[in-house]
Amino acid sequence: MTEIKDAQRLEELRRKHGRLAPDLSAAAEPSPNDDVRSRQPRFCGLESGHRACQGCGEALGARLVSETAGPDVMLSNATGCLEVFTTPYPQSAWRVPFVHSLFENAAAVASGMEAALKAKGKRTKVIAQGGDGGTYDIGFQALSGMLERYHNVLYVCYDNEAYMNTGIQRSGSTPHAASTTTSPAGQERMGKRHLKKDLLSIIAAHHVPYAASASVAFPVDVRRKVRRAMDVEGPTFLAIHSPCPLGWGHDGALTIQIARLAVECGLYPMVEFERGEVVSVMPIRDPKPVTEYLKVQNRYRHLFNDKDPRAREEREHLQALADFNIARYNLKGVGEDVMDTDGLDTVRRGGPVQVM
Amino acid sequence: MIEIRIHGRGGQGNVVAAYILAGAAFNAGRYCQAFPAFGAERRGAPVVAFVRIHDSPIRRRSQVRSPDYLIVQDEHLLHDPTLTAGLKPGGGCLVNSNLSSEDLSEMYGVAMTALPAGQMSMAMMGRAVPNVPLLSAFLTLTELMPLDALKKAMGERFKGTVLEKNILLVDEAAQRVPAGAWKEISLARSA
Amino acid sequence: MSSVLTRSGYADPATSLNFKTGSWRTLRPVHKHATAPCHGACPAGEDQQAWLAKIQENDVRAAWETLVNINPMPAITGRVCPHPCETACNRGQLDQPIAIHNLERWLGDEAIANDWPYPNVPAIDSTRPKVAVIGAGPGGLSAAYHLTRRGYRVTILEALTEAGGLLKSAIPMTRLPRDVLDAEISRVLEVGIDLQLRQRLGRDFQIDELGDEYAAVFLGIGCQKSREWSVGGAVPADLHEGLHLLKGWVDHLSMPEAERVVVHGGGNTAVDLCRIMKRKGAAEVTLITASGLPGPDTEPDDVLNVVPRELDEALEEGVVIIPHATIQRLIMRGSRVVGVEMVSLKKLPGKSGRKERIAFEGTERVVATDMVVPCIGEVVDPEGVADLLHGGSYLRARDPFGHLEDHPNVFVGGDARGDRGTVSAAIGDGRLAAAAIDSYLSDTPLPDLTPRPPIPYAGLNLHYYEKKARVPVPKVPPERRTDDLEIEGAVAGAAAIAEAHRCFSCGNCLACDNCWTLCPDNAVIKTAQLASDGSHYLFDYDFCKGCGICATECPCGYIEMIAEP
Amino acid sequence: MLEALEGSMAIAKAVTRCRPEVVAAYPITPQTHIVENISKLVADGQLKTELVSVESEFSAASVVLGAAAAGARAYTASSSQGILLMAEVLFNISGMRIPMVLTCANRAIGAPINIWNDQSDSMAVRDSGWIQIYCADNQEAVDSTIQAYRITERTELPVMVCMDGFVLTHTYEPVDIPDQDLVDSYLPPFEFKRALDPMNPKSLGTMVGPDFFPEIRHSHHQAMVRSMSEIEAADADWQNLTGRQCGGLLSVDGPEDADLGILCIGSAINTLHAAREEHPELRPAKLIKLRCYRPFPAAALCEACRGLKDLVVVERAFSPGLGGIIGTEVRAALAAGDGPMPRIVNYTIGLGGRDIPIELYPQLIESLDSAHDGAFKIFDVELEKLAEEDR
Repeated sequence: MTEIKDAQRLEELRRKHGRLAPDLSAAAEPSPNDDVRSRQPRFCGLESGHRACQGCGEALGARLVSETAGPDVMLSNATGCLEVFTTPYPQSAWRVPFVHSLFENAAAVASGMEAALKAKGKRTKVIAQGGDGGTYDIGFQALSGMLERYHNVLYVCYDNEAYMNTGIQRSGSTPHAASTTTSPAGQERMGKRHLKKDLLSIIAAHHVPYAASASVAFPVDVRRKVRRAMDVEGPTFLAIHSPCPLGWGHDGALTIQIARLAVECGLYPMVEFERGEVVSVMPIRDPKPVTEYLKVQNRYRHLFNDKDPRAREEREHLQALADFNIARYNLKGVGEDVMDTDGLDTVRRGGPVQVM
Repeated sequence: MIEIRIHGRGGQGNVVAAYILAGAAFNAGRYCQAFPAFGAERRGAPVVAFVRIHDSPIRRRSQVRSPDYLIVQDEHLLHDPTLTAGLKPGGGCLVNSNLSSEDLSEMYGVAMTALPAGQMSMAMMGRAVPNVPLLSAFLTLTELMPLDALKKAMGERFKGTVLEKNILLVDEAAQRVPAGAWKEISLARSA
Repeated sequence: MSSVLTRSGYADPATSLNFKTGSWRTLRPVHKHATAPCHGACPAGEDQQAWLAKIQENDVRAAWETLVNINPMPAITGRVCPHPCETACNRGQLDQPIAIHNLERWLGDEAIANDWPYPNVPAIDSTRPKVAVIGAGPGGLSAAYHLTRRGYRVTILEALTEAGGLLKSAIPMTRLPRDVLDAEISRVLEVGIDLQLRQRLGRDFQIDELGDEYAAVFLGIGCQKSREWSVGGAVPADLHEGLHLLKGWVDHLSMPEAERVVVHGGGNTAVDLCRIMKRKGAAEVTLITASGLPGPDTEPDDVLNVVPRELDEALEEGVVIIPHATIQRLIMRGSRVVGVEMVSLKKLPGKSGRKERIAFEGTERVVATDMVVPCIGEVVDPEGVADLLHGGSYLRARDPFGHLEDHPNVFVGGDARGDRGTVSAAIGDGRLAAAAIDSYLSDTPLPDLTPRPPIPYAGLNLHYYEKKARVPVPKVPPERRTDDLEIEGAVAGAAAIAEAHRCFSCGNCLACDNCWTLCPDNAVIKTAQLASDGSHYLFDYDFCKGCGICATECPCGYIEMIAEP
Repeated sequence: MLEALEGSMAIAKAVTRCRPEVVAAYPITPQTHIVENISKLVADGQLKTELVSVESEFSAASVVLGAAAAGARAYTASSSQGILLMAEVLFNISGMRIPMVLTCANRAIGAPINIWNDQSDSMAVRDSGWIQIYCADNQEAVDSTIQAYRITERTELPVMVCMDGFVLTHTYEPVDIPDQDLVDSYLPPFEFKRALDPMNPKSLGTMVGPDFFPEIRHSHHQAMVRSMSEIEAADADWQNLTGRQCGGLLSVDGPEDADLGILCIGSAINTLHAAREEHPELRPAKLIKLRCYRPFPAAALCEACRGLKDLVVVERAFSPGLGGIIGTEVRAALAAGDGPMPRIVNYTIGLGGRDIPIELYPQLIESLDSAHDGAFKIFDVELEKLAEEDR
């Protein structure tokens, strides 16, 4: 009975939201594409007209998440680029209910939303989302509390590995040796001295039903993981590696390529945890040397100074970290697999190869 | 207005004693107020609670500096001479002690009524929680209100055998002190 | 100003659509339909990528219709074409090329089996001009077909007793079974072509006479006269010319017997002949050719102009091929040849810049033989066209459309041009000539033949393709090959569709959704129908910021970033 | 029906009557008993609510923010450092105009750490945009809590009900917990028009730039100013229903013709009351109980002070380097009014839980003999305890 009601409700939502921009003022000119927009064969959670940089990985990640999870969801969003570029008053790019409160409380606000929905007997899913600053660092406590209290919330971290909203400052997620404005490379220092926090393992240690890493380079995989998390009645966590062209120093057109390289070299392992145990990884068919990933980003430019012996040492260090990930999670693929790094993004006429 | 100060140690049920006494007064149709001398004290540390009983609503919220009565749950606390300092002239002081009232009064130079409340509690409950016998003795001495009001207040807080044994303690303690011995004081103060 | 503020500044959904981020753009993505290598290489002008796409969509009939909009005879070309498309196929650089040739054949066979009518054929309109097509070979048939589709009334004048030309007279059944050939030709004729047989140009009619009835003439007369062949003036008394031998074989299975045969030449006729001679019992069959064998060190224009698989089969069957060589001298015993002296040579750039054949002194050697067969090609039979030959061997057209100097209403195509060599090229000529005739008769401009830019292998994004082995093509093993059993089998059904899915869709939209999926700005719109540029996707320039992700991640190189106008 | 209850339990029961859908709980002395009691009521099945036991006050405030944004009636409570840890969220809640009620069990703020009562905590967030109501006794705390839901849901301004830590929270005294039916008739179910809803997906908490920010702030201020009538109406309606009232924005008690006023917030007003009774020999004084501190009822205050020669403002917090907070604001309000200015003397007393004894009252009155207009001091300071240089 509930399922029927939910299905009706979803149908109603889709009809109601249509795909048309609301014409709020007489002055607003309807876009010539509006009628086509209204027939897009996917739910649109995050609309055009948001103000993300060209080639923003986070915008793409959020679009994928909201369109996969929506429309029967509500969002709690941490302060950060995503919030700033999607909701500059009087506009919002969202087609799902959205609340932004503060930098460090997205998970706690989501907890409250979920409690309210539970009290009201509604089944709308709550998604909390934030960047790595709001997740790894300042919002970590609230996130940990949310997981421990077992709220039925999907927390999505768009991991672009620094405080990008404030202008590229290092965070707990910034990788070793990356140069940021607060871990700049210079005569004395080779970028960030510390390691990237292994947040996923910490999340997994909360014994939550599902925690995974994903990457915007593999949208099919992102959607699958979002669906997986949405199916769980309880706390789930998804980190989505989302390149920042500005912060990483690369052309916006290369966002996907760079995200893919991060996975292919082993520096960003794609792992799924259930109840604290690794249940699945995305095998790397043909691991790439980390230098292929590093050399296309300005944040690692200092690692390619031939005159500096430290540069080579740091490159080797990063390679060792990638190798460590590959060994730790057993990422090296055995043969060809439709779910490996090469198989997953295979395209065919009529859309990507769907894997479940 | 009658003002009572209860001294004890953390863990002896000092605040509970104050609340029960106030509750008893409320049950007897009086206005009441009870509060601890708020502290962060841990088990064993000296603590204080206050009770006010009156026939009309009580507005003041200051601590009781000059009590009409003192209830002392542990005679060793009497080593601090300031404990009895504020007691109104002619006020009553009830102490949990195995000594006789006379010996105790002589020892501290202040008229006191002794009750082996801890011992009684230990015998009855297996635990030295002197507050209930002391409250019973206090009400017996002052005849401020019937013991049933106390028993009712206890019923709001305790259940089962704990309640039954405490009620037995009330009755037992009432036998141990002279009924109405402090009635004059309370009548005077209530006026 | 009216009040606009919401309490505490909440915003309504999707109001960002009022903020047109398109103004941020300095580069804009556009769809750029580049020429797929297969298309660029096809002498018939087919766009294989286009019909492979239809197969990928599981619409086999639409695939065939797309194909026959260009080439009406896929069952034939799918058997006889040397398929330069496959040689050019970008996929060959990843694993192996798509089996385009076999898929084309499959489409043709499916159409015959299901009797699919040719698309876009108008009813005959008696008010439209008439066009005469001389010769019912592949070029003539193609011209007639395309002219009919353009609404003209077409009459083919054929010298022989049946249509087909060289297809029928010179291609062995092992390559092209007669039932397939007949079925496809008759289906082509059924679009409304008037075929008049036994009408030989020069004997039964003259071109000049046609002007009374026909508004234009297409000459698809082929090369019916063997080229003169002699080495140092010596001509063996029993000299057999290759094409002549082949026609005899195809017509009545006759072939002179010989123990050791040397064939001189470098085309399909030569290879066909070698194989037939070998099968008929010749112990040694040697092909001496000036061209090279296919291989990494052989330049494309130096490769033997033979269907690659035919070459492979010939080698399988024991034909010896001596590349980069020519016959320098015949060794005669009386009027009979007993051996040849050959010498190595290579085509190298000469003083004029054009490639010249250079023989290398000191490489001479002698091969004993019973019979020498020249297969060095044929020339136009001047009968009836002497005026047009201007003393040359061929009807030299001045452009791909087949225009002849001084004869505005006469067009030529196919082998008669002298610069063609395949059935597919003749079919292509027929189509282009039909366009030119239409242009001439309707006084409209000629179609623009400027090719779209090609898409190189490097223009693709290979992340999105998986390696996948080419479909195996069934083949009769050499020991079981006969005179009339078709050697190559069919690739059909699910295997064919799977093979078509290997197509990269070079330079054209694969409808893979990548641009739609990966646009951070939701500025790619997916449409239900193909948009005007042949894609299912539109760029919403109101919102596209021009980041270029779609262009980078388009697997097919179909999206290009250009400067914002 | 009157019953004798500890203040914290009385609040827990009052909250229960309001049928909150979500309660966020985090312990801090002296607020802990409230959430303990609520938890017990939930455990015993007497309160049906989503009780979220969070990991910090920061999350407590965030949880109720999220819950109320999602349309739930929400409640939380805290004290002292907890209020400060919440501060960022408090501004956020009011800025988003999200209705909810929070009990502040007033306590001092460290360092030095001190768990006892004063009002430094709620005073520290006086500019957070919340309505602040101070309670003189536990009955007022109960009644104000119920009224607070009515006020917040009508004004879309969050309400902080402030009650002195320990002094009220831990005091056992008779209170009337109104019947459920009565509260239901007073407090209709909560319907938040801007609630997060997939059927009408608004975006809350947008980024507002210079083009609109001042206007949004203005509307917040206007809402606060206008909420005064709602606060008064809530109390008046309550009186109609229960016969009790809490004193609206402020209340005055004392002889009509007294030209001395003593203004105070919180529970100390009652001790002053008892002291005045105890000392009839002293100069007659009007006691002005400021119940509603935010919005600041300037007009009512001017009216209350009409005819006063002297006004003593007694408060339990101060602003180092300035002096009294309420005193400063009262002076400003009276200065802006149309009446003659009384002499205003401003005392902070009872910091960090220091007892306010009856005996202080005569000293207070006597101090007026020598105090000059505008004088401020921590009245009960014992300077001899300080080193010379720190006095």
